[in-house]
Amino acid sequence: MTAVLEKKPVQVAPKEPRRWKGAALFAAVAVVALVVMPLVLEPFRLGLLAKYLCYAIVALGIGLAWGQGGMLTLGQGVFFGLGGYAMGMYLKLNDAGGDLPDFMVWSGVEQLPALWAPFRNPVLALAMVVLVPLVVAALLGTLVFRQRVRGAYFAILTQALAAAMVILLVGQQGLTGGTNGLTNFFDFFGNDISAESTQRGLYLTVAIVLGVLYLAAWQLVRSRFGRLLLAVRDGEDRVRFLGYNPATVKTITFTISAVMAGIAGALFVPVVGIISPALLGVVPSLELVVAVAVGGRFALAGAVLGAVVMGYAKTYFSEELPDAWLYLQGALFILVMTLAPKGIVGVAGALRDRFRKEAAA
Amino acid sequence: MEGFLNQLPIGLSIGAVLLLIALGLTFTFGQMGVINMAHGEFIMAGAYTAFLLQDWAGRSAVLVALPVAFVVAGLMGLLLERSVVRFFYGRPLDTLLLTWGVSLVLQQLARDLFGAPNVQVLSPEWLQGAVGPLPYNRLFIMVLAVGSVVAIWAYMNRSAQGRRMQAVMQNRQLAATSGINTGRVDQRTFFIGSGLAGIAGVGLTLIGPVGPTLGTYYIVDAFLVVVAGGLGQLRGAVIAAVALGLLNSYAEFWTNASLAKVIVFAVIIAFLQFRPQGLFVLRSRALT
Amino acid sequence: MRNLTWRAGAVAAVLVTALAACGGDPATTEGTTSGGGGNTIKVGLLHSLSGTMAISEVTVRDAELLAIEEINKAGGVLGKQLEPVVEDGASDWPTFAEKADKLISQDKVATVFGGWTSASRKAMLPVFEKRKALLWYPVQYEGLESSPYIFYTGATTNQQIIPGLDYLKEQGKTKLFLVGSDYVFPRTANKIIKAYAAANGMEILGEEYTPLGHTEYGTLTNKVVQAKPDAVFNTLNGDSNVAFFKQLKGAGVTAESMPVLSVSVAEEEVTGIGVDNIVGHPVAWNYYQTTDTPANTKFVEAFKAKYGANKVTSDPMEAGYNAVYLWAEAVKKAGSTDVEAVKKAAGGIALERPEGLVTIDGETQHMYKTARIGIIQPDGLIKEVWNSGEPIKPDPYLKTYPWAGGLAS
Amino acid sequence: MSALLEVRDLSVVFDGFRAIDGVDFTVREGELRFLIGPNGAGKTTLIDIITGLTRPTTGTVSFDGQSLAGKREHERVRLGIGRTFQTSVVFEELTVLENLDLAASFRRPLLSLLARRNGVSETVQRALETTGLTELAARKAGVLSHGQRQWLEIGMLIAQGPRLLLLDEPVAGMSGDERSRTGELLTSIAKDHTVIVIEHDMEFLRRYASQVTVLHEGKVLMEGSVEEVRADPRVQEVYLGRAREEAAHDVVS
Repeated sequence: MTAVLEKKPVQVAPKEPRRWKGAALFAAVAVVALVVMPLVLEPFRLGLLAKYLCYAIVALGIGLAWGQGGMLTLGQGVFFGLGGYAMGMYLKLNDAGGDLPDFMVWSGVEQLPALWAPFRNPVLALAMVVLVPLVVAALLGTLVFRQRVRGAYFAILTQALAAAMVILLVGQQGLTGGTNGLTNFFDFFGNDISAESTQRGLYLTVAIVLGVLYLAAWQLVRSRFGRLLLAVRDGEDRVRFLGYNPATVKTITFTISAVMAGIAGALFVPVVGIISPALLGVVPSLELVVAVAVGGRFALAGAVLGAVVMGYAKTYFSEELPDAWLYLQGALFILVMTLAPKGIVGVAGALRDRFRKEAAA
Repeated sequence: MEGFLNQLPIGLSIGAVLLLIALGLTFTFGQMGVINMAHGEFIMAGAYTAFLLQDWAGRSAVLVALPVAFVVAGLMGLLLERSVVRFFYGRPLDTLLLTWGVSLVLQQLARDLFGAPNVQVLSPEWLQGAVGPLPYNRLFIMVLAVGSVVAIWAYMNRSAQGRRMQAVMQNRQLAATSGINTGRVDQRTFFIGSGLAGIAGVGLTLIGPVGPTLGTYYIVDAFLVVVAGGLGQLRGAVIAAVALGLLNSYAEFWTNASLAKVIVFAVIIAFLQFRPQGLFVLRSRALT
Repeated sequence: MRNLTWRAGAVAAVLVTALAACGGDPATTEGTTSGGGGNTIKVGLLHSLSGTMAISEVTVRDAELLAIEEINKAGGVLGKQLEPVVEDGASDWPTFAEKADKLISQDKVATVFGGWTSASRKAMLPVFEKRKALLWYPVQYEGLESSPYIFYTGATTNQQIIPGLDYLKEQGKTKLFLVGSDYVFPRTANKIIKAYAAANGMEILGEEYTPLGHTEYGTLTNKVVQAKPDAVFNTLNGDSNVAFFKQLKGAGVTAESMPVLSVSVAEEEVTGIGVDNIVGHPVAWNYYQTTDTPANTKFVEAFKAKYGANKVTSDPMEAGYNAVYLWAEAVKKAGSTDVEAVKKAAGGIALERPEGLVTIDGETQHMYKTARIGIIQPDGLIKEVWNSGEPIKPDPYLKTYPWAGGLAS
Repeated sequence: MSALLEVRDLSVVFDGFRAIDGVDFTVREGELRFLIGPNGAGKTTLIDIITGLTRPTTGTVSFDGQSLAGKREHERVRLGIGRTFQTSVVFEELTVLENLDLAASFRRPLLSLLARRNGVSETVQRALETTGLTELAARKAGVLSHGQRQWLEIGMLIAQGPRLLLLDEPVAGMSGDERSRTGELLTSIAKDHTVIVIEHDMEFLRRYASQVTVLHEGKVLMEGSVEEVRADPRVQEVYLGRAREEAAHDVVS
């Protein structure tokens, strides 16, 4: 017996009045991000915002994998790094012309390593930004999820992966620039990378990419696949008895989130001007998860919001009260986890429901 | 050849360090599903206890500090359990993030209390020297690890409290319905698990730095031991720690320290392909 | 329901505080005193105040603040007081770049004193070059760099590594084992050491690197002991030194049997390592707390008066302290804080500093510095046992050393 | 009719304990088979083995002439073996409709799942009607009562369109009224499906069962009609006495 695909116009679910509101909100945020912010913020602050939005792209992926799929990935920095290094390698080679990149010279490397060769080609390099995280995540996901490594085990494994990745990158100085990472870029596809116009263009690119990825993720969540993902999160073993292989569902989702992180990393490099192992270790990876939790892990908007809010808070406090930042970050985190596990979005939703109830009474 | 042979006791002693830092975790993780990222900071608390006790105990502070650190770290653990963690049972991933917040606060607290630089903890004179390639202070850590394991084993299998702990670990609901106060057992487990971190901290003052970031150096390794050994499994933790210690020792001997770490990680991933739940698994019919 | 309100309130309160605080900042810093105008001159101090590097960098900031205070007390620069703007690099290289940009473009500081690790300097370098702003970098480093917008007040390799090797050679230590943290400085330093050894008939028995923050030195100790070198050349960084020396001592290695020459262990690290574990081992720097100059007596006194009698002074702190004075001197000479004018004026400036005479080499923007080898004493201080006799001309690319031909290509 | 499910010489050992000990068991196409036995007899374990949750130590299970060895849970579902669980597991965050839709969609290619659900498929509609959950379709499954959850599970099972249905104590914990509704549901399903049901309740058995297999201590004690089983002294000894107490206990709790 095959499923009957014929669609009947039975309206079982009530109409969703919030749908157009959501669209309106999205449009409003888009206008603010694309029009208002570039006008209001000075270049330096706009650059910072671009950086937060890069993090927001990673957070979006974490929201998908963790919030929707229950996979707490503590190693998103790895994929962020893979994307970032792919971009960084291209920029380095581009700046060097036909020569070796500067760090290779002082690391005593005499010939361009084979690993670097494909990154001479900008198209290939951009493809790598997506492909490398995709392949690594798909491979890791297949290995790990097939064997039903999950929950805390998965979290710890991804954390160890981040730690191992840092060690590997740092240890291969001639190949990766070591602890220093890749920095000191000049040209970005024909533009002076530090020029204001380039940076503004980059900001707009980041904002648009985030918007597009957000819509894509939203579509995914709303789709049957999204429902299936929730089902896997809440009862992986039960899903098997519905005839699905949860490992496939998880691998696909994990891979999507990894690709998002990779894209974010690639955008981050020209925006901030550096990619280094310090950006993809255990702590930055965890900080992003924290941001997602603070924003609200069960809603995609929460993940994005959390990344921007936490990014801003970090900049602000490190400028004004550097000593208090760790306390505040820790305390905020304990508070959110204990009192508002659904984050800012959850609190906002609860308050809204409450006002409505009061208004109705 | 001599170098090669020397690596054997060195590997065992690395295993002892791993065991010591992971022992407490395997219980809080195994029994309560709490991934305590602040475990590293409890280790740090143990190390600072030894530092503070030097003032009146002098160079033998390490010995005096063992019981004190056990209690200090244990009480910190108990406080953590009572104040927040107990609301999170059954949500391991949430406890991970929660306790990470706690660990940040504790690190900063240590920085404010003791200053950012490392502090000096001198090892006792009677720990100077070595048998072959194995320094006394490493031997001391091995003794500490073995002692902790034996004590825990005896507690779990020879005392009524320990048996209750095992009962809760195997089937919480059943234990609760058969009249065990699981809350009390949880508190005790957390106290002991954290206390063991304190003891580890004292031991580590002999071979490593004592500063606010001490905990962060050990926490990832500790979790890897727990994962490889299986949750709440004393046998598993011992075997995993020793195996990883030896692996690390020989991998570093033949390659270098950076590569050794990567190799250890790769081996663990490969190992989990065969044993996704670690070496030893508690059976249960529950469906998730 | 009440419960919900309470929870929501608590979380909202924290968030709102955070957000409200953030909302206020972007515009406020704008339009106030820029580097040159007004009654004060803003200078930026950019070091890690949090994270793993805070241990070292906070003390450098303290020394720089002390210099600023002293200069202000003496009437300031060009009749204006210096106003420090302190930022936290948070031990994170991109943060250094971000904060450097903030100091330059937002706070409009006249110059920045900052950095410690090579990685932080490399991350800041493009910012300073593109914004044409000045950075004073106060730590010994691996050389092979000469940015027109950076002044290097710490030693380059020919003022620390090479003198260290000269000393070992003099002592008859010809078989060396190299141990370092896995990053740029140790790798470059070891390349130089190997070239030096090849040219001077010394033998390198082994070269090992460990990840930053590594604390397990059992295996490495075994490798060192098995190789039986005359001496170890140690470029480990930070906490790793603590673990390394403790475990080396445990294995029975003493300063007599196998001296370990360190280039990243200064007075402040000695306590953390434990005097016991490192006493008698040599270190190579350009300055010690015990260096006998009138300027140093004054510096140590002032530092202890300001920060506490139990505080020690060290080479990077002194280099940071110098940096402020050297910049101030250049500004006075130029009669302006304008970056290009200051750069032009800086060449040839010579001051008697705590470490002795320091002269700015206009060409490389490095300093002439006297190399000093010291031995760690039981009281935790370092006693000088050897020095280069006169300030060594900085040679970041080792052009004047024929054996180093292939290194800087 | 041919055998749809054939279990041959099956054993499974947990840490030295033989939970299933040499079981032979055949179910023909279209049959409604009840599986009874005291606690620990191996009923659920048997179902777990058939559905792939537990791996047998020895013996074979074949479905429609095909060996199931090495097949994973979801692969068995794809062959047409569906099951419910003793304690029902439905997806509380999803609506009743979404639960059913998910169950009905597993044969679609994965890529087509990326589209949104558009309307309600006939399969799902039928499952809603069969289980009487139409009214609740838009509700989250989390708000359902115990009985409603069990029905939803059965509905999901129907929506899967399996050839063999394995129900693990579908009426446990239900009220009398709910039981009879479930019974009717079962009989209607059994009309065009092959069904195996684990159940203790003799009252329930007498009303709906055709063929009964009694398990005891991992072995098949006997097989036959309800009357034959009830008449057998061995069954009375090992099972019925205890089952009455348990059934009574079930109703109370």
